[in-house]
This record gives sequence, C-alpha cells and structure tokens, in this order.
Amino acid sequence: MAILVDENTRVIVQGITGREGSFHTKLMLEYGTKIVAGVTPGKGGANVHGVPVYDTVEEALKSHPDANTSIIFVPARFATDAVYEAIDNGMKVVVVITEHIPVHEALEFVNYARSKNTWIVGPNCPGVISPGKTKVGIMPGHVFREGNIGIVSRSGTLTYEIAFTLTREGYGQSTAIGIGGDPITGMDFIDVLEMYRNDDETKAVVIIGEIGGDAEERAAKYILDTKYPKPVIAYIAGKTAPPGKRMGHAGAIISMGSGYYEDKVKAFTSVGVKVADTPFRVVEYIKELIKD
Amino acid sequence: MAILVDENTRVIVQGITGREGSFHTKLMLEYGTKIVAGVTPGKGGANVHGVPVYDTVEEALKSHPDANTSIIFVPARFATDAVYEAIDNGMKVVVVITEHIPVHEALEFVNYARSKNTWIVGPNCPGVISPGKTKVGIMPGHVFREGNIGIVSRSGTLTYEIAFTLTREGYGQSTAIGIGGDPITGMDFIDVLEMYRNDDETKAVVIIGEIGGDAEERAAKYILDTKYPKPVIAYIAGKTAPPGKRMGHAGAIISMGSGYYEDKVKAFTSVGVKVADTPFRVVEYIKELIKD
Amino acid sequence: MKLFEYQAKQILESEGAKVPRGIVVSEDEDVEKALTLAGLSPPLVVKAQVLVAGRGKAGGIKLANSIEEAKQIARNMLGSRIKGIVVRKVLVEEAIEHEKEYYVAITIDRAKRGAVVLASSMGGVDIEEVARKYPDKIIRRSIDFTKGLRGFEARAIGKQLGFKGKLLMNFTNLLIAMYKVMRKYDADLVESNPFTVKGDEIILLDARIIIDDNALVRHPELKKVPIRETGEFTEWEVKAREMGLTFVELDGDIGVIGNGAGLTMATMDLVSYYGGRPANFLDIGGGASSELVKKAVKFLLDFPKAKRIFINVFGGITRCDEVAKGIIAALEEARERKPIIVRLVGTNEEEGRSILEKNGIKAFADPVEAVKTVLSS
Amino acid sequence: MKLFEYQAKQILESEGAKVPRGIVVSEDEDVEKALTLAGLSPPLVVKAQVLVAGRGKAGGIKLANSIEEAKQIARNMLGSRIKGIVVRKVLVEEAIEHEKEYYVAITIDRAKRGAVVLASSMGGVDIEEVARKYPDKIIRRSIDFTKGLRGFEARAIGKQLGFKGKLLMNFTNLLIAMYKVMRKYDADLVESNPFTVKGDEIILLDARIIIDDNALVRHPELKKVPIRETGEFTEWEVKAREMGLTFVELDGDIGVIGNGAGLTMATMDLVSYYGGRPANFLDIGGGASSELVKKAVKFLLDFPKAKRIFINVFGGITRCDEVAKGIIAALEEARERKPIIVRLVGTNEEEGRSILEKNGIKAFADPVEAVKTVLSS
Repeated sequence: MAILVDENTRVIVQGITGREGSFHTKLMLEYGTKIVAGVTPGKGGANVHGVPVYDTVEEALKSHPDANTSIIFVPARFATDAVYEAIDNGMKVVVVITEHIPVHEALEFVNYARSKNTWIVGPNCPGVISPGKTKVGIMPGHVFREGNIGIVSRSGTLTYEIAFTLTREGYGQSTAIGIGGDPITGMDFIDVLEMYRNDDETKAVVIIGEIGGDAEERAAKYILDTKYPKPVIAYIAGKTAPPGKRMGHAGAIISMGSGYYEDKVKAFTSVGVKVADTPFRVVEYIKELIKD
Repeated sequence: MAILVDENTRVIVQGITGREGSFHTKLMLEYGTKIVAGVTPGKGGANVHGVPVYDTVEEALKSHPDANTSIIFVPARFATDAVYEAIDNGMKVVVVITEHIPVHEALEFVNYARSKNTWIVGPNCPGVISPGKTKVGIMPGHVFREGNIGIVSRSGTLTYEIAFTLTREGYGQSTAIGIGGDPITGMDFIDVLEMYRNDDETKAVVIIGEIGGDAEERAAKYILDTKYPKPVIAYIAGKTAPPGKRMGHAGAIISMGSGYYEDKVKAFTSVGVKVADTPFRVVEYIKELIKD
Repeated sequence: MKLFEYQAKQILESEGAKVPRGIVVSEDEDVEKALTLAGLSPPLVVKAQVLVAGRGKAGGIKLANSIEEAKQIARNMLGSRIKGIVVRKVLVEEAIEHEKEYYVAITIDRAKRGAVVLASSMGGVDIEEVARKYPDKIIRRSIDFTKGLRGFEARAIGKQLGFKGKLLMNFTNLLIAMYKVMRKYDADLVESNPFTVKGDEIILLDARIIIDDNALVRHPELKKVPIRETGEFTEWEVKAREMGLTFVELDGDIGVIGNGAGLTMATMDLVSYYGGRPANFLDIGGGASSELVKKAVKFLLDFPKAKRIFINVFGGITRCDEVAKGIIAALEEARERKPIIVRLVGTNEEEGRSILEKNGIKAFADPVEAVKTVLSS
Repeated sequence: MKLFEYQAKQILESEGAKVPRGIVVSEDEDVEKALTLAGLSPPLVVKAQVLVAGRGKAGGIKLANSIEEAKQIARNMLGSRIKGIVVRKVLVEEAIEHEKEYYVAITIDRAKRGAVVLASSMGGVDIEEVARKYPDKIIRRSIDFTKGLRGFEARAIGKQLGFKGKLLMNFTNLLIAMYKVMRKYDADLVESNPFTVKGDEIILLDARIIIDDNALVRHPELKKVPIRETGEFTEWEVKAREMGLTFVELDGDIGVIGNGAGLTMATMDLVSYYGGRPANFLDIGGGASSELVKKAVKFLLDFPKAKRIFINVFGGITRCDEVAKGIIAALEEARERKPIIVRLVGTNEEEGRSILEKNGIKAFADPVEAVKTVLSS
C-alpha cells in the first residue's frame, strides 16, 4: 500500500524551470516517478526533460486531469502563492521543498489546506518516497528499498543515513516522509503515525526527531493514547545542542522552556518507544523487534 | 419537527442586560422560550427577568451545559466578538439581531461559522420562531400559529404582516425565519429551503424577498435543480424602488446591474414559483395550493 | 461612503498602483501657483472632484493643452456646479495617450460569501451596460475570503485580459494592491474604470472606492466626505439623514411611512399597485418612539412632493399607541396640514386607534382599504 | 530578529498599549540637551538598549532620582559594554512605582498550528523557571489563526489574572494590540515581562518583539539591527553569518561539518557519544558546491576552538566529488593545518574518495570508525 504517494501518484512540478526544479525533475523521472506536467508562470509551452510546462496549474490540469500531487520548488517569495494554487486546484498532496517561507504564511496555508483536505508535506522538507513506487522529493533514491518500515523524520540527510543502514541490512521501507524542519509543518508525527497505523504494508515505524518544539512529546502521547499497534523506534538529534540556538533548521531550537532532548527521550521511553543512542543503532533495535 | 429551533432549544442571550436584550428576554420568556442564561461581560452575577447573567458564554455553559442556541443583542462594535464567542463555545445556532455590523466582519464570521458547522441567522434580522415551540427573536409571537407553512424572509415586519394573514386564515407556520437585511447573511434562501425540504411538518414554503443582490435568483435555480418537492410562493418587496438607492436594509439596493425586481420575478415564475402581487395575496395562493 | 477620485488614487498608489502624475487643487488654494509649481507636462486633464455619475458628460472632465489652459479650466471649474454639486476640488493630471481602456473591480460576492473580481477589456464605458449587452466580455472570479486574493488568481484574470510577461506581473500586483485596499479600508467596492496600458505599465485613469458605512468608525484616518458633497443624496434626503431618518425620495405624490424596510417598500408597491405613485420611502424601523414618529410625520408634512400621507404600521415591537401619539404631536406642531391616512394593527392597537380617533383620524386595520382611501382622498 | 526594547515599546504604543513616558538617546546625541528637553519627572530608569539576557544584573538598568543623575548614568552607559555588547542607545523612562509584576506573551503554537497566549501573575523573573517550578502559574490559551485573537478570549485570560471592570477592558485591548502587532510584523514573539497595573491602566515596563527572519523582506519599515548588536551571536558566529555559513559555536575542541541540520547535529552527538566534545555545528546544507565546502573548511581551520576537524557527508544531492574538491582547495589556501577526518558516502563517492586520497586524506565510509579515529588522532 504505502502512504501518501504510490504508483497512482501523478505529479505536477511547480517551479520546474528553476535550477532545483529542473534538476530534481530529472532525478524523479529517473526514479520512475510519473511527472505529468510542470508549471512556471510565464514559461508555458516550454519543456523540461520531456515534461510539458504550463503557466498555471489550472492549465496543466486541463491537459493532465489525472494529476493529484504537486511538488513545489518555487523560491520562498512566491512559494506561498504556489501552495494555494495547488490546494485550490484540488491536489491531494502538496510537497513543499522550499525553505525560508515566513512562518505566518505557513500557518495560514497549512490551516487552509487542512480545511480543504489537502496534505501539505513540509515546508523545508526533502519530500516523500514510497520505494519502488514513486519518489516525490529530493532524496537520493538508491538508499531506499521497498519494504515494511515506515519512516517519518524532521531531518533530510539523517533520514537517508538511517534509511541506508536499514536498506543494507535488508529492512526496506514502505514509505519515508520528511515532514520538514520548520516550526510549522503541514504534517506532524501524529498525522503520519495515523497513516502508518492504517497501512498494512508497514510493520514498524522509525521516528527521526530533533530538538525544538514538542512534536516528539505529542507523538509519544498519541502512541500511548491509541495503544499504537505497531512497534516504534526513535532517534533524536541534538543531544549536544545548547539552548537558545537555532541548529540549522528554523524549528530546531530549545526555547521558552521546551524542546529539550531529555524531555523527548523521556516522553518516548515512558510509553515504551526505544530511543537509539546513535543513528546507526536504529537498525539494531529494528532487528530485535522484527525478530520478535 | 420545525427547523433550526424547537422545543429542545435552550437559549443564551448575549447582551441580556442592554435595553433591547432585556426587553426581548422578557417577551421570549413570555412566549415560552427556554432561556437558560444571559451573558454580559462585567455583569456576571446579575439577574434579568429571573435569568442568571454571566461574564462569558463559557461560564454560562458551566452551569447550563444544555444551552445550544444563542441570540445576540450586543451593539455593533462588540457584536462580532460575541458571535465568535458563541461559535467557539459550540452553539449550534446563533441568531444575530444586531444591525450595522461591518460587512467584512460578517464575511469573516459567517465563513468561520460554516467551517465550525454553526448556523448564523442574521445579522440584522428578526430571528427565528417555531410557533408553539419556541421563539428566538424579536418578532411579535401572537401573529404566528403552529402549522405547516415554512416562511423564510429578508424582511422583519413584512414577515409579521404576511404570517398574520396566514394565521388569520388558518394557515399556521412550522417555522418562520428572518435571514436578515444585510448583503451578507449567515443563511440564504437556499440553506433554509434545504431544511424545509427535509422537514416533514412543512407542506409549503413562503419566500419573502426584496430588491438587491441575487438571493432570489439563486433560490429559483436551486428549486429548479433540486426539483423542489414542496410548493413555494414568493413575494418580493421593492417593485417601485429606484436603482442605486439603499432602501433601509443595507442589502436592499439595485447596483452593479443586479438586484432588479423584474429579474427576481422572472426567475421565480420561470421555475413555477408564483409571485404574489401584494403581501396580502400570498394567502390566496397558499389556499389554492393547499386545496390541490 | 464614496471616496473622491483623488483619494482613491492616493490610497491605491500607496499600495503600489500606478496613476498619472497629478495634483489636487482646492477652491481656497492659489490655483495659479499650485499648477506652476507642480511641474506637470501637458497635455493635461482637469477633473472635477464630485461624486456624481456621468461627470464627464456634465462638463466635469476637460482637456488642456498647456498649463495656462489648465489653470483657466481649473479656475472656472472650482466653485461651479456639476449636476447640482459644488466643485470644491479639481484633480489636474498628465493626460495619458492610450488606445485600449480596461475595467477592473473588486466587490463583495453575496452569493459565495467572499469577494469577486470583475474585469473587462471593454472599459471606459458604463460597465452595467456592457454586462447586460455583452455578458461574455466580463470576466468574473470569486475570491475565498479566508484565503484572500492570491497571485495565481490575479494572473489567471490577467491572462484572460490578454496580458503577458512583465505586464501580466504588473496587473497581478495591481489586483493584489486593490484587494489589500479593499480589506484594509473595509471597502464595498474598489474599482478602476478605465485603466490602460503603457508599455509594461498599468495606469489607472480613474479610480473609485466605496467604504462600508458601517465600518467608518474603524477608519478615523479617512476624511469624511460632507454628506452634501457625496452626490448620492437629494436635498431632502440630506435633510432626512441629518435628522436621523431613513428616507429615500421618489417621484410620486403619496408620502409613505412604514415600520421596517420590507414593509415600507411593500407599502410603496401597494400604493403603486392600486394606481398611485409614492413620493418617498420613510422607514421608522422597529420599536419607534413617539418622538421618532413625530419627527417622521413632520418631515413628510414639510416635504412638498408628498401631497397626502399614508402611514402603515404593523405593530410588533413597535407600539401602536406610541405611533399614534407621535402622529398627533406632529400634527399639533405642523405648519401645514395634509390628508393623513393611517393603518395601524398589532401591539396596543386599541389604545393607538382610540388616540387617533379622539383627534379625528380614522385608523384602518385593512391596508388595502387604507390604500384605496389614500388614493381617493 | 530581536527588536530593541524601545522599538518594541514604540510599536506596541502605536497600537494603543501604554508604556512609561520616556526618551531614547543615542551615543551620538547631546545627552544633556535631550534629557533636559524631554521634561520627564524623576525618579527615572536608565536602560541600556542591548539585546542580551540578564541585562539588569549586568548593570544595564539603573535608577536615577533626578534628571542630573539620569544624565550622569546615561553618559556612562553609552559606549560602555554590557556582556560584551557596546551600548549604542539608552532608554530613559519615568519609573513606575508598582507592587505586582505580570507576564504576558503571544507566540507561535506549533502543536495547534496557531498562536498561543502565555500569561502569569508571576512576572518580572525568568519565566521559563516559573514555567518549570510552578506550571500552574502560567495561563496558556491557544488562538485559532484563521479566526484571530478575539476579545472574549482576551477577557477570559484577563479574568484568570484577576482583572475586573475597566482594568479587564484595558488588558483585553492590550492583548488585542499585541496580537495585531504579531500579525502585522510577522513576529515569532510579542512579550511583556513585566507589565504592571496602575489604577485602571496596564503599563508595559518591558517589551520584547522577535520578528521571523524569513519575513524580514516583507518589512522594509523595520530598521535592521546590525548583527553584532543583536546579542544573539558570538564573534565567530557573526563572522560565519557574514560569510553565509550556518554555524553555531560550542564549547569543545572537535570541529564538526555535516550536510543537513539533522545529520550535523547527529554528528555532534556522535562525537560526544564516543567521549569527545564538539567545538561547533556547521551545516553545509544540501547540494553544497565545492566553493561552499572550501569556505566552511577554511573557516574551521581558522576557528581556534577546533583543534581537529570531522567532516561527515552523506551524499544525496550533495556530490562527494564536490565536497572532496572543496576540502582540498581549503587546505591549499589554509594558513594553518589541522587534522581532518572525512567520512564520505553516497553520490559520486568513488570520485570523491580518490580526490581525497590523492591528497593524502583518508576517507571513511563508516561514521563510527571515522569518529573513533577523530578522537584518537
């Protein structure tokens, strides 16, 4: 099954003519992603790696009514507009790669998207991959393999690192989702855990958290409240990060008394979720669990 | 059955200590309306015609958890705040009597209410009465009688006038709703027609429209599209009103090429809805229809 | 409240819209000096700042080929009357040579409970006429109020108007600016008719903003237009508003008073239905005091168009005795006597009727009978 | 970006909040004259406008019983350093005699995707401490972002703080003003700690606003605080930012470079897990060019705390050959040589490894092995 994106996913790339958009369109196509159209205002009629470009999503949909997912590479200044365009044109999943979107704008479009039953992944995220089916994101496809582990993460490269150790040891992934490193994201751990819960293919879930905010604490509470039926392993980055400093991600900051590493670890372990000491030990816990 | 309000309606009066609020609380109580609490910020602890007053709706609900409907008499400057308070505290129906609420504010709270599944009646309206059951409004109760005619109207006194002719001739009403005279109202004719459609008690519907906007035209289209199963009679006020002039109600103005009396009459008659020449002939049409 | 063209242009310009270079000159200013100092390049347009429709045809817009000519025109225009309204200010602008004239407006969308953008490449004329004759020439797009007007929506409209590239971007910015103005100032309408295109620029030749009267309290920054200068009201309507009465002047001779807007309109219609012609709409609203009734009746006694007066009250919250007292009080103080026919039913009907009859006024219960009496009196 | 106290107060005052009467004096102004002309009534408080925590304890807030004394203090304070930051401006305010100190803030609510109001009657102290020791003393209320903060919500919070009548109304107005400021300026935080009560008035003794850095482009009206004056960054962090590097200084001696924030943090943690102490966080992000890698490596070669350097790259979009080229280029230009251990896997791994090894640098594939090597080198 996989979650969010699969073999039925038909992608529109917004900002396809930009450097990033064009580059990753190529990589996604190589992975096998079904990209049906690209959109860049003013560039309608062009063609990027064989993908036809339109001025608007509306026009793209006229020729490609099967499109159901959008990935956005548009620069921060125009990204919010692109997100609304995707939502209003009925995209079911909108993956926002763009970094540096103002948090007030994100708050507005994330709430709007929820009211329209659109899932926003990101902003400031690597996207989603359902290995062997489709990749709607910028992650290196080769580190992932089809399988039964669901991954949900606040971090990009760390996800690849952990996915790769899993893949090497034979533990493929049903889906891997980077929810994004900003304080406000369209999906949080709970949203994704809920999806994995209902996905038969997913046998265990890996949560990759980091300092800042309380998404991990809320996930722990959710796991307790729902008596979560699948094993969950966590890793949390930033044990050595000092309070009050943004660690690269806008959301990775210990402030207002919340976001501490220790609180997150405590929250998870208290509900029976094992927290790996290092990213490379995640696979060891998975081995133990899957053995059971 | 009746619609919107009935014997299970439990009312909170917001702005109960004001002149209007207090006066109509008395009249509603006399009619038999179950008013469980009043709210006026800063007047908590007071008592109006035996109704206990609280500072907030939240506090009122603590002592009267059965309240499900609010009626608002708060002056325009504070009315919007009162509406949000009612919505956020889970009121299912909010009747906004207040006139002169800025249209942008109304747009905001009407959209918000719909997202929260709250029905706003008004603003600038006489309210709702389900004769014999309850009255949540400022209409004179004695002109209405329990029966099978549903009334929906953009006008107050004109509704009383027409209801009275119906009542005198033995045609009681299931419910009568004044949707309000402002350009933006929480409910339009279509919303109410839809409710009457599903209400077994209602055998026929009287629509009282007026010039301005296109609510009547849309209602006509709805009647056609749904093959509306109940007879509908209309009266439209303002045949002699000149274009470009506001006729008392903020919404009663012919402008931007829309809102003409003739267009409305045409729209209704073209879908088989009879339009009465004068308010006093509505009852004649009803007689004919009910005879059939 | 309608804003003057120059106000609308200033507001839109402050949000980034382009308008012709120009200067506003008041009656009490030194026109010569102001225009000399402004450094505008002829040809110029001199536009009377009056809020009446059809200002151009009435001589309120004139072309000047030199600064001197503009001064001459401005001097003549200031203090003159356009459709009865005194010109207090003129706007002198550089004339923009142009071929095409476009229309664009954002207003309230009653049906969708949001905003709606209207645009057309057939601007510069009466847009209501265009809308009726060539409905296809008007682009309409509803805007979700929660989300606001977004760039992609503006672009879609601009494309339909045939704009491309930089021009499309500038049109997008204009629409977003107009929407911002609408929200910021609680406007019912933000309009430009016409605007034109010069190279990549969009230039607003005219602009109109109407503020929601109910929201004026939230906008102390807006200078109130004196009611006499709004061009919206006749002399008697101005008087009525100053007295706090809800009154609209019509062309007939039967004065009409009702309680509630709907009932008052219906009363007008009833008069017309039975062959009469209403002289006005006067709504005393719900729960009127005798004081208000007195004021309203006195007003119609003074209002010369009203030869006879028909008062139609259905007492709900309004008490019939209060109405009756008000009528009698008005008659006692009146300079002039006119036939008054009263239809009075509802709350305290008996008391009301007895007060009237004690003073020799018959109170009808049946409105149709009452109307017929009015028309035969 | 943090705003200075005086900026925060000016902004909040412009939306209707009450702040003590006061005046801002800059280094380059005539302090004597400014204070004489201001006409403030002693006692006064002189407050250094520096963005460091614990300004009061560090001598940045002083009381003056006369104008003369205030002048003296201001003169001394201006140009001095508070926690290493030069004082460029002081705020001189009338001291407000008061008993109670309250706390109030509006910030982003990550969990509910909206705003959240925090308030406490235990203000004036480190609120994080209060939050941990007396969680019951902090009132929290989430605010729906679509709806905005409404009066009834503000009143509910005010009531919980014990306010009534006019005072409650003023608190409500304050909160609504704070929320307006938050929305208008894209603020992450709008805070007053403390505010106090004087009669029916709410007076902000201190105020703090933090603007979302990503939104600064939308606010040209805000004067940018020079990065050296923000008090947020160490000297080396300032240098890094000026070079466009994402760098955080830590207390250890192992320089850390990673690609991606999560991986870089994990690398720090890994160093610590195996007994070492990271000297920094330096994230070269995704798809780094050799130019950026070179800049980052050179920076750590100059950064004195970093005695050894550990570079951990998992190439996805980032190409290992680009990374290797950058490292070599940095070493070629470097003034100083430090032990560099590189872990390199992923896209173009082979090319990268061969470039490094040609230059005598071993490239590890296993990060744990690499870390252990760093720590033993």
